[in-house]
Amino acid sequence: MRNYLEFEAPIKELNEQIQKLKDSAVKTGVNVDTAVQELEKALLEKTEEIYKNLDPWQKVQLSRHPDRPYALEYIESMTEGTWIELHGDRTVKDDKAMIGGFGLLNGESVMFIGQQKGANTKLRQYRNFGMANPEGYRKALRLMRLAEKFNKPVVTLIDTPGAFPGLEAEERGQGEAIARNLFEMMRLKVPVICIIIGEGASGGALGIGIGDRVLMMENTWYSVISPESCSSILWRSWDHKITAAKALKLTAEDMKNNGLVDGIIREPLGGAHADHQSMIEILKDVISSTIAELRQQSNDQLVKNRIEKFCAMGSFVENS
Amino acid sequence: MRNYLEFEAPIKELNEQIQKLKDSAVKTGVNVDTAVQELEKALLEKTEEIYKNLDPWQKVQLSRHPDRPYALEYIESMTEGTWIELHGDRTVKDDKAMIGGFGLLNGESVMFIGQQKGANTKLRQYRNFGMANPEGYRKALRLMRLAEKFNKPVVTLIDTPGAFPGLEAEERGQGEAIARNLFEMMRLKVPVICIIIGEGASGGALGIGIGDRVLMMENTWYSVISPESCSSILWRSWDHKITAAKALKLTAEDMKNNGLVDGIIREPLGGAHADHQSMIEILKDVISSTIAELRQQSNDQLVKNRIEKFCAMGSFVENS
Amino acid sequence: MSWFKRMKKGITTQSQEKKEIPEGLWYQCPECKHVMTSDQHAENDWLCEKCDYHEKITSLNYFSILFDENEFEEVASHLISGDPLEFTDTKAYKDRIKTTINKSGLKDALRVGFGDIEGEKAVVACMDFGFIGGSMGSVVGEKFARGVDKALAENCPFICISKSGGARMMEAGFSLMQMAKTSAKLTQLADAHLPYVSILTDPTTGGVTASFAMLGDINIAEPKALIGFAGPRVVKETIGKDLPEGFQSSEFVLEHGFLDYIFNRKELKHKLALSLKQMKYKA
Amino acid sequence: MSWFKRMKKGITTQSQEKKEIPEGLWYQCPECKHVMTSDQHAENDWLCEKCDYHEKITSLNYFSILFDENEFEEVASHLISGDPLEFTDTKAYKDRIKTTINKSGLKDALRVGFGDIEGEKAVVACMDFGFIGGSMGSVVGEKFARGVDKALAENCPFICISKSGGARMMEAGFSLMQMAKTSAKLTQLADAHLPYVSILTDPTTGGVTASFAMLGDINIAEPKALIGFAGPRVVKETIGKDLPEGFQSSEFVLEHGFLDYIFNRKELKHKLALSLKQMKYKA
Ligand SMILES: [Zn+2]
Ligand SMILES: [Zn+2]
Repeated sequence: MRNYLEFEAPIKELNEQIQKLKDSAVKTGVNVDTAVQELEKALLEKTEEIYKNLDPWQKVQLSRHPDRPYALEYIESMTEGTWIELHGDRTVKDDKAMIGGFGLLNGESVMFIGQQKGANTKLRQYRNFGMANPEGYRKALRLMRLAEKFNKPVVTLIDTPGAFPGLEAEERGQGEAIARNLFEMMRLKVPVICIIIGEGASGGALGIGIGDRVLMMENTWYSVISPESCSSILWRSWDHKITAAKALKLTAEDMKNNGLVDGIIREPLGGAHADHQSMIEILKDVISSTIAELRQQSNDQLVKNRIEKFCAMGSFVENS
Repeated sequence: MRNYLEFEAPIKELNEQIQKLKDSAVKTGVNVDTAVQELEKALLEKTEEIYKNLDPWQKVQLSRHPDRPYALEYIESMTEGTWIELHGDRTVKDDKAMIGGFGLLNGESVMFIGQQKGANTKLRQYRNFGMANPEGYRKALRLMRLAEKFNKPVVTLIDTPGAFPGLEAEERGQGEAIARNLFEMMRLKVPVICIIIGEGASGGALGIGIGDRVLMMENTWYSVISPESCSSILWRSWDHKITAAKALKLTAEDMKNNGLVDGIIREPLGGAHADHQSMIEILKDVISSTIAELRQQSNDQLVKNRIEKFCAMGSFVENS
Repeated sequence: MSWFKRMKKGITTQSQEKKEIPEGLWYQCPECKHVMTSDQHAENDWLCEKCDYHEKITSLNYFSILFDENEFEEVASHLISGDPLEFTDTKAYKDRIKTTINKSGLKDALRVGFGDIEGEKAVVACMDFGFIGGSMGSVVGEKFARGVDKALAENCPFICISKSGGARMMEAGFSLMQMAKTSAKLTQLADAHLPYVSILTDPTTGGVTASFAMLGDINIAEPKALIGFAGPRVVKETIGKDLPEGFQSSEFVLEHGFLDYIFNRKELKHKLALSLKQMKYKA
Repeated sequence: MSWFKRMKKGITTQSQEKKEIPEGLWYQCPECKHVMTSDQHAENDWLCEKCDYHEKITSLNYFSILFDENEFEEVASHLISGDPLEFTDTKAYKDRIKTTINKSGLKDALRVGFGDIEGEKAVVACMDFGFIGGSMGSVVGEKFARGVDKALAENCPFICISKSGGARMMEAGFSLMQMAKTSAKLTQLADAHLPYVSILTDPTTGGVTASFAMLGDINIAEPKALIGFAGPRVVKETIGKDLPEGFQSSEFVLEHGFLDYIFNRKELKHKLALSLKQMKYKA
């Protein structure tokens, strides 16, 4: 069963009409090909119309679409059965919200790390809704260092509503864990590619988000706070999330225009959730070509450029 | 109140006689100087006699003498008020059984790390009897790396009945924590001096025991197991601890003869516990001169030699 | 030092609890209710003379405590916030900045000074909670960066005194990336073997905790400061029950391994100077 | 492979539970009591065909599973224990060694092989529990060291399969220092960017856990193996109450962050080969 967001209602309707026609054709034997073709054309046009004009809040909703592919699906599909998940932070725990391990991408070994959301109620609990604890960030760092030892590129897939704000997370130093990652990823001597595949919420996202290339998929968001929380804090009410989504300039396009991410990865028409296979192939191509591009530089040069890139971020006035 | 071990009974007796004489002199006004002098001479001779002929089990007992100086006392005295204790493993806890921090030794900054036993019942509990948990070893490693960053020598003072064998210690990876320290201390690019100041029990001691110079104070022991545990395992009874102490070749002399430690630090007559001030001065001199000696080599050379030294340890037969 | 004393008074009188007391003359401790004159309070490094309560103070107060003779050169003092996102919530960010600058006399939430601490050069960056809750926007990040550059140029230690509610939401993505930027600058400092001491004061939360505040070669804190990533209200909502006594206090954070030591403000200067001396790199 | 099959039978029949069964022909699973022929058991990589129980096996068994065509060159096979301390407990160590060598057919508690795993060169060190409880003395340390040297010379990965009760008490200080020695060798391997995989099997405790067994670039384990530093009896005495279900099992250790994955022995060779491929350094 496909899930539809509110603004996808016209798409849902057309899809259902097409299905009904096909079902009736099976029952009655009547040829419905022409009708179906017309409806499919309408569907395409409608989809294009809707997806060309998405507002920021709609993109936020798409980033959380229940049918959207999660990190594990991308990794497993792209590496065609060669991914081996590695576990544990070597200190206290294995965090299920953060996954990682080597896999072969077109025969080349790559360290994949990502936040993982669950595909159903039970798995969502198991994955803590993609909200990592400190041990998740520490596992990620351990695996990045492992990749560095063997000179393998690191690819992180970011998809989190935030670092987990729990009691034990605070006890075990959520702040320190994220901070440490920022510091250490900055000087990781291998190519690092970070991709927002869904939600990129604040420090929880940035904690695996320091890379030579930081890319956002078309229908994702990345900011310092979610529109809902922003609304609740600045407007003191949950009702201004749409306004907040707009004000935060959190879409891929905005973030790219502000020089805060390096590129945008296009999604198939109708969004990643509507066509997993195409999305996976697009992602795979982007990662492969980006690694090849980054490998043109020495690892030392990568680190130097990475540091300089992040040091240049900011907008202020030199008031003389 | 001074504490006396069983074999120190003659010393106790003489000390008490001297005290009694002095007390009576105060009361009666009678001059007792000559008698006191004679008794003090006897005390000296008796002490020499006892301390020249200590057997391994007696040395084990001395290493645990309740009046023996502990790590903190050495560090604070040697650094004359310039020691700042640093806390925490940056992951989960601050371990009170393991202390560490920079202090100035004759004006030069040194990272001191050590297991700390408590001086009374309450403190013994607080210090967990000098038995560190994994976070203790991780704190030690963090501090060693801090010292490395600023090119400061590391001095560890070892005094532990073992790494703590508790449930949480196992959960948080006691084995991993010690193993990591062995590995990382091996390639720490600063001079590292490790000194057994009391008990050197097994992996718990070795976990801060990888150094360019590993030294044992005269009345300490260092081995893979305590004589008591060895007795209980190999003889299946606690009664053979004296035999076990002998069999284990755990004294400073034996360990030096077997090439497993680099040197012995002499103690004042009657043992470190009988004269803290002298012991502290001896230790300070040894550390100062050893640092000066190690500084003659480059840090890279130190690491190379350190690795080679430990790689050469072992005794086996090449059976052709 | 008199000018700074005046500054202090201005701040201590903002507390609501002493409205009945003649403005600027008296300080009442919010902890034990002890009353002393504002001058006494300032002389005592803004500690309650009875219970040692550490009053929140400003960057200039800290500089007066730390720098020898209170002499320092201010670094990048001319930077002020832009409005890159043309952000408006209940008020335009541009106006909010203008108003805050006028009201607080501050340019932004971080001030950077360069001077001597017990005769040794040091750069001290210090946050001001009075500027939009010590929130981190582009100016905070850039001043931090220039502070690190100054330390690199002068081959001296860098110290940052944190006091922050977290991100500057009105700078959204820019604010977030200041976490990355400040951490990036600290890698340059580390490569130069220069010590970085992070001083955490009440409160230090959010993005600051998840970046430079936790990255000190040593992290040290004032007593009873609130230190955490998520704020206590959020954590309480998450776990659905009351927080344990002392949760996220300096003492709690020390116990959990993230602080090197807690200092009394009166011993800060000397202890910091000693720590810096201990970490001075010698090839 | 027939010679090794005979070896296996020799081992499986040591279990006391199947005395009524004709010697060497049958294997009864200690977990589910299922009975199969020893040949079937060996063909099944010594797993129970019903419940997958992983029977303890020898170094030669592991080599037969891992090395292509079971071909390997043994490294430092000639080393045997000395008696540096002239140690005697209820029996002289010298005699204990002699008897154990004769009874077990093993030279010491570690065997090192060099061969191909799925076509790629590798050195595999593997412990034998049958030799004084897989205890670590000077020979174990030295063979481990020479195995690492072989890997360095061949520029290939190093794998160690641990199965140990801990220290060789009769070598006291020498035994302890093997923890340091093996760790020292692993720093050399790391400097050469050669992968080290630690495989933990039932049981892995004591000094081995506190040195090389926990130092893998990846640590992997068989299911339900006992893995810990202190033995469960000691921990139980320390805490004065019963241990939680599954304490110190592979699954427990994975949950607590110290294992990368748990493998079924039947998938070991392929998964290990893939992991090694993934970690092959390329300048
Ligand atoms: Zn007060
Ligand atoms: Zn079975």
